[in-house]
Amino acid sequence: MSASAEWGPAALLAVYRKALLIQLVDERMRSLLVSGRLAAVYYSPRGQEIVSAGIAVHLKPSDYLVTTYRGIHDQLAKGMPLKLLCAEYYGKATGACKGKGGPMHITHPAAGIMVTTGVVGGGLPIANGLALAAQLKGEDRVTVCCFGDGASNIGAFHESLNMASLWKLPVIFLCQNNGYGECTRYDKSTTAAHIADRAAAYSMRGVRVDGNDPEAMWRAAGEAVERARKGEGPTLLEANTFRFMGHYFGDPGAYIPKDEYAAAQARDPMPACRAAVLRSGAASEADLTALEREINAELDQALAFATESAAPDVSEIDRDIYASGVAA
Amino acid sequence: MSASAEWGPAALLAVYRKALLIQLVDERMRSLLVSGRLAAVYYSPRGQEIVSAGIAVHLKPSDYLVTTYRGIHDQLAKGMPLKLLCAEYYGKATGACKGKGGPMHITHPAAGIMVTTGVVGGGLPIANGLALAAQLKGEDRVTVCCFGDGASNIGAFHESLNMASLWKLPVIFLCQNNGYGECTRYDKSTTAAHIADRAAAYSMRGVRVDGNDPEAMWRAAGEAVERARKGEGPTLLEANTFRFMGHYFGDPGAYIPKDEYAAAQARDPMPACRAAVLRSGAASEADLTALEREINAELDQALAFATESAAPDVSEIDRDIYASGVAA
Amino acid sequence: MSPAATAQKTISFTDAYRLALDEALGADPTVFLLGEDIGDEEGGGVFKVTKGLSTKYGKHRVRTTPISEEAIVGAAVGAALAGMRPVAEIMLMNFVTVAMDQIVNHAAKLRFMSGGQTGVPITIRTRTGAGAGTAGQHSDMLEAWFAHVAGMKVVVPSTPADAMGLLTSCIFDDDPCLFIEDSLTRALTGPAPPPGHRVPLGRANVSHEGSDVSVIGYGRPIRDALALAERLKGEGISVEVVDLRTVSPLDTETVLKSVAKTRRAVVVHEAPRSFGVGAEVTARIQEHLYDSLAAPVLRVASRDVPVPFAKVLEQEYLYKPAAIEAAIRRTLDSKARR
Amino acid sequence: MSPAATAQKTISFTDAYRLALDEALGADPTVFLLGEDIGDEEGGGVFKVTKGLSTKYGKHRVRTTPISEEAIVGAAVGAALAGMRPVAEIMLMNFVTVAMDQIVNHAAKLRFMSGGQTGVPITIRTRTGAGAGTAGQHSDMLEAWFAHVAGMKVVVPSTPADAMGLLTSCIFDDDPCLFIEDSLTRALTGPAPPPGHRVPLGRANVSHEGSDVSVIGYGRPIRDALALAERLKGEGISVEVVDLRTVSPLDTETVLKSVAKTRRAVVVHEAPRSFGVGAEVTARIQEHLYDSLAAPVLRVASRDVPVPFAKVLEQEYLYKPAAIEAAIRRTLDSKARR
Ligand SMILES: Cc1ncc(C[n+]2csc(CCOP(=O)(O)OP(=O)(O)O)c2C)c(N)n1
Ligand SMILES: Cc1ncc(C[n+]2csc(CCOP(=O)(O)OP(=O)(O)O)c2C)c(N)n1
Ligand SMILES: [Mg+2]
Ligand SMILES: [Mg+2]
Repeated sequence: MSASAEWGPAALLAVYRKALLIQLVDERMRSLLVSGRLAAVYYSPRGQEIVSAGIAVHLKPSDYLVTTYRGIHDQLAKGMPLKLLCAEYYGKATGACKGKGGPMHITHPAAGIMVTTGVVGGGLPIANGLALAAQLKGEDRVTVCCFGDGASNIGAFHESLNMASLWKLPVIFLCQNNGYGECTRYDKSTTAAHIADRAAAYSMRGVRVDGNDPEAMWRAAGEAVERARKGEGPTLLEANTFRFMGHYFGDPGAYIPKDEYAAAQARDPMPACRAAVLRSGAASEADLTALEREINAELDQALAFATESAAPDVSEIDRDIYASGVAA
Repeated sequence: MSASAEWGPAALLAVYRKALLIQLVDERMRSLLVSGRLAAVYYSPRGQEIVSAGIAVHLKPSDYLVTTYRGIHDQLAKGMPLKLLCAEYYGKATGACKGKGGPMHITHPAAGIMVTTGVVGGGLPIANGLALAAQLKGEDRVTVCCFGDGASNIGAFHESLNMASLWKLPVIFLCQNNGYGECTRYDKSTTAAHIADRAAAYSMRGVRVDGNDPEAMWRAAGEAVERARKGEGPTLLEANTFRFMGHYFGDPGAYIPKDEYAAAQARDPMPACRAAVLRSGAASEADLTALEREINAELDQALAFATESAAPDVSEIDRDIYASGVAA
Repeated sequence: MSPAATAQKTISFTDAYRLALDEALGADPTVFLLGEDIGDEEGGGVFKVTKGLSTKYGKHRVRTTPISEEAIVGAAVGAALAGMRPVAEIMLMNFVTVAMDQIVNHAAKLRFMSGGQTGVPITIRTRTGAGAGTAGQHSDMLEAWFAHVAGMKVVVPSTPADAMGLLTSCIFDDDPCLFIEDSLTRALTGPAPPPGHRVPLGRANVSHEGSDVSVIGYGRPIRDALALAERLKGEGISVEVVDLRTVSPLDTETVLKSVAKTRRAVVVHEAPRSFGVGAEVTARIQEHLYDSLAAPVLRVASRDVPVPFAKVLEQEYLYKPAAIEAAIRRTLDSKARR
Repeated sequence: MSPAATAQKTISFTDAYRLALDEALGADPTVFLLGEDIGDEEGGGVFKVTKGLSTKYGKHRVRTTPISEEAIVGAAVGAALAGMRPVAEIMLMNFVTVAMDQIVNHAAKLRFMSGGQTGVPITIRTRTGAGAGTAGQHSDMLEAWFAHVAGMKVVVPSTPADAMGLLTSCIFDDDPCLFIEDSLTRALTGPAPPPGHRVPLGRANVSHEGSDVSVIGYGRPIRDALALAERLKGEGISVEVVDLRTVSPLDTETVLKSVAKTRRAVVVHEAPRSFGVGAEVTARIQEHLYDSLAAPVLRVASRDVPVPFAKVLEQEYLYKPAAIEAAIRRTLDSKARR
């Protein structure tokens, strides 16, 4: 779980382990959705695995994560327990949020997963607050705030980056630029050549990285986390990537030009990362097969737990509205 | 009213005429407030005269203006009739807005004064819409949107500049940077070294100009207006200036360091502009005195009109809520 | 079901919205649309309401925007000030929370604050509603907020024909209209309206006449009320259904006329009960008809909680048709005071 | 008037707010303040509420912010999730329109959506109110919006002592509280509360006992109601004044107890009448006490229009004490039905 201090086979394997977990969970979720065994709005992270994995290996459980509806990769990389995640997707009482929040609102403070928001840009102002609390308390915690390229056009992005820079907050704004916001292509909505360019407007460090490249991602993320930890302030980190499954599960994706899709496929980070791991000698085919089996077994258990768990009691509807318990 | 095509004494005088009008009206308003003959929240533009005047000489009545609570300079420069303005300040039925809007909401479409907003940043999205309408209709109209340095930190600024650049709207975002947002100094709230730097985040043209320098302001504004007219898209024009009377009328301004204030005073644009006009030969002392007398006479009339006019009838309260007249 | 499938006799809500937009774009060059993903290159909108329109009328009139709701509404406001009739789409109602300044401080007030000089004839289309498992940030009915804002008109259709007719009226109305579509029932069909169909704003519709009790509401619950009215007829209970259509300005006259007749009222909506639209309708009825009421005005609404994800909780959150029936029976059980 | 001037016996609203903030900052290191211009280098706030506090507690705990309301509230929300008790200032209530997403979709819902894992103990202080000639965008009372949002608490004080006690309770409450201060009456004084004074949230206060009619309200009109109650006593009319203090969650019990006794109710607020808080109070009273009411529940409120600038119109907009009196007399004229 902890990051190697140096890049090398061990670090690569650490990234891949997380990425593989994401890949396998995502595959399973989609197969459950296809077969109708799961009914939920689902935003697949397929293609963005390395981004989450590459930063998460630098984080401690006590570091904070804020993410979005498309957040399962970030959550898993940050240490989200599979059982709690799956049970929440199934809307069960045993889910992370007792079934009340659902897939778009996964929260698990023990792993630092503080907010998952369904509102574009809604997480950035909150990430500042988490980082500010750590700064005020003198705690060694950084906050990673994930959002998409489309989110960089909403007002909250601007206000948040200005405030974070002004207050030198220990926060990393990780923009996962997958080229689309819902069905709208980057250049039809966003006037900056690159998202990272926008950092200059806040005298903030802006860095662009190939989010499909484990080493580049690992290095860029590590540096941003390190700086935040040292009190050197925030970074806007743009990780260029692609989402293979469209915006939401079932999105026909007709708006993506065929050649663009094919080019992205040729750059699919997962086969490449696997090959790199094998090449590096950090793990053998057998090791990885065993790892897959291990993850799948845990996933089986988690899904069994989820499906076997009870739905929340209807009385839960009145709980957790206010701290005092029942709604007034 | 129309701009000279070239900079020179005539253009200088055109700028000064508008600036002088602003200066004299502002002086009068403040004296009325001091003596208690006028009761209104007032945001003096003292010090920012050249900015408004320098751009307005390039505008036609059909061009649109969007400004803020601190907008009297922009309105006067754009051609606001004094009678309607004064009567509105006095909350009279004969005011520009029948006394309903008041000083913070001056509107006079005949002079292109479309919106005066009291909400920081609230005007920018609307300016885009005005510019978009002109673009869609193929009309030769540009929109000038005035706001302050503090407003550059609010979300609407970001969203608006991105959209304007994306759609190549004929709009000029004129940021009148007077160094303070209410009582907060620029560098305590704003992380960009200069507001104009923020244009880069939108691949927009960003220009910084000394808003106290008539020629520089005239040139920069002219170029921005010209580009917008030609369909070459928006400009973020930062005019550096100072407000001598603090945020609102009565603001003791204790938060402004004495030396900063003194330095600003040494750069007060109005005596300098007057001197330049005289030097240029465009007008003599006598001419200017006559001009002052003329403005003051018109102002006397306007104020007499305002004070003598009747308050709105109470039945007006139900009118203009909906187009159909009376509220439902 | 597509119109073709039923020989043009029925259309879905989605069809109805599209029809209204299509006709308006065709009829008036000042009408244009803006919103996220609404162009055909982007698939014609996440809910396909605008499908085909950018191809037919051009991308300049059916404009895909960045994710910038404040700028979207603001652009509509500004264009409206300059004589256009923009129709802005806010994908889901919870996202109006980032555009409230433009709607409340500007769109609703610019006519009044300018002393009538500048009007803001914009339509904001949005959609929402619980029942599809989208949970706390994608399901809220917030119409009560806008009803509380003078200068706004708030419209909620309950049939595809009304959807078409009301949306058309909103577009050609000279005031800012918030038009709320129901996410859940968008595929439901109903009789197709004639071309050019308009339903006047500010007028409630007695969609089922009756004499024993008035059920007053708007949007989704109207279907439930109509079904109940039919069913209870068998028991000899005569239910009048009043569909507000325009939530604000409220057609108090039609409401009072109905309740003056029935002397009993049940007010229904999907939004949470407390501080909702039902409170205002209730307050007005008892203010005006106190002496003739035979029972307290009862409210049926969703629970005062965030919309939960788990199906069982989401259903528990939602107002229930059975609760409308129970309320009707309760008002009938009340002994008349006079 | 400063406390010293009256030998510490009375304080103004402004003093009361400052006192609450000062005590909270002193008592609990997790409390901090953020908002525009609130630091002493910036003059201690436009309304001087925070004057002296940044000097006393440090700029890190009394933080001047950029003009970025969404980021201000968001920073408060995030810090609250991490165990702090932030107090965010939104200078005037109309500016909450740019922070609604953070308040409504996040602050109010994160406890529920997380299944109770994360609470949001923030206080949002804001101020507003008509009467000072600041017109349409600086005077709105929007409390009804927030009352309609489950998870929020909405608090409005009517005396300096309550202001201090309620604000303190908000700060130390574990839920998001919106605390609304009245612009117009900020300099008014009242008896000073003892140090550490707290007034419980969610509890209405019977600030004047009476038996003939209940006047129910909050904030500014409570002063008018109390004055009326005194005056009408002379005529033998016994007015009970119920100060809600917390608008939401509404203390229905205290309201009903009062009206069960008086059988007549007048509900008052400064916000516009339609779809306001008064509608909910009215609806609840008639739902629960239909059989015992002796008159319709009447509402007194401001007009359903944007706040106008001209004094004569602004005064016409505002609810009027005389209207409260007229409503009281009307309810007394109504003949009891039973
Ligand atoms: C304020 C707001 N507006 C619109 C939406 C609807 N919406 C959900 S996801 C999305 C696209 C976001 O794109 P991006 O930020 O690039 O993230 P991605 O989905 O690509 O990860 C939109 C428009 C929303 N959730 N919130
Ligand atoms: C959204 C919003 N927040 C806060 C305010 C209160 N306010 C009014 S003017 C102002 C300062 C604006 O500063 P700047 O943009 O620099 O303009 P200036 O007054 O200097 O011309 C503030 C904070 C407001 N009107 N709107
Ligand atoms: Mg994206
Ligand atoms: Mg300024």
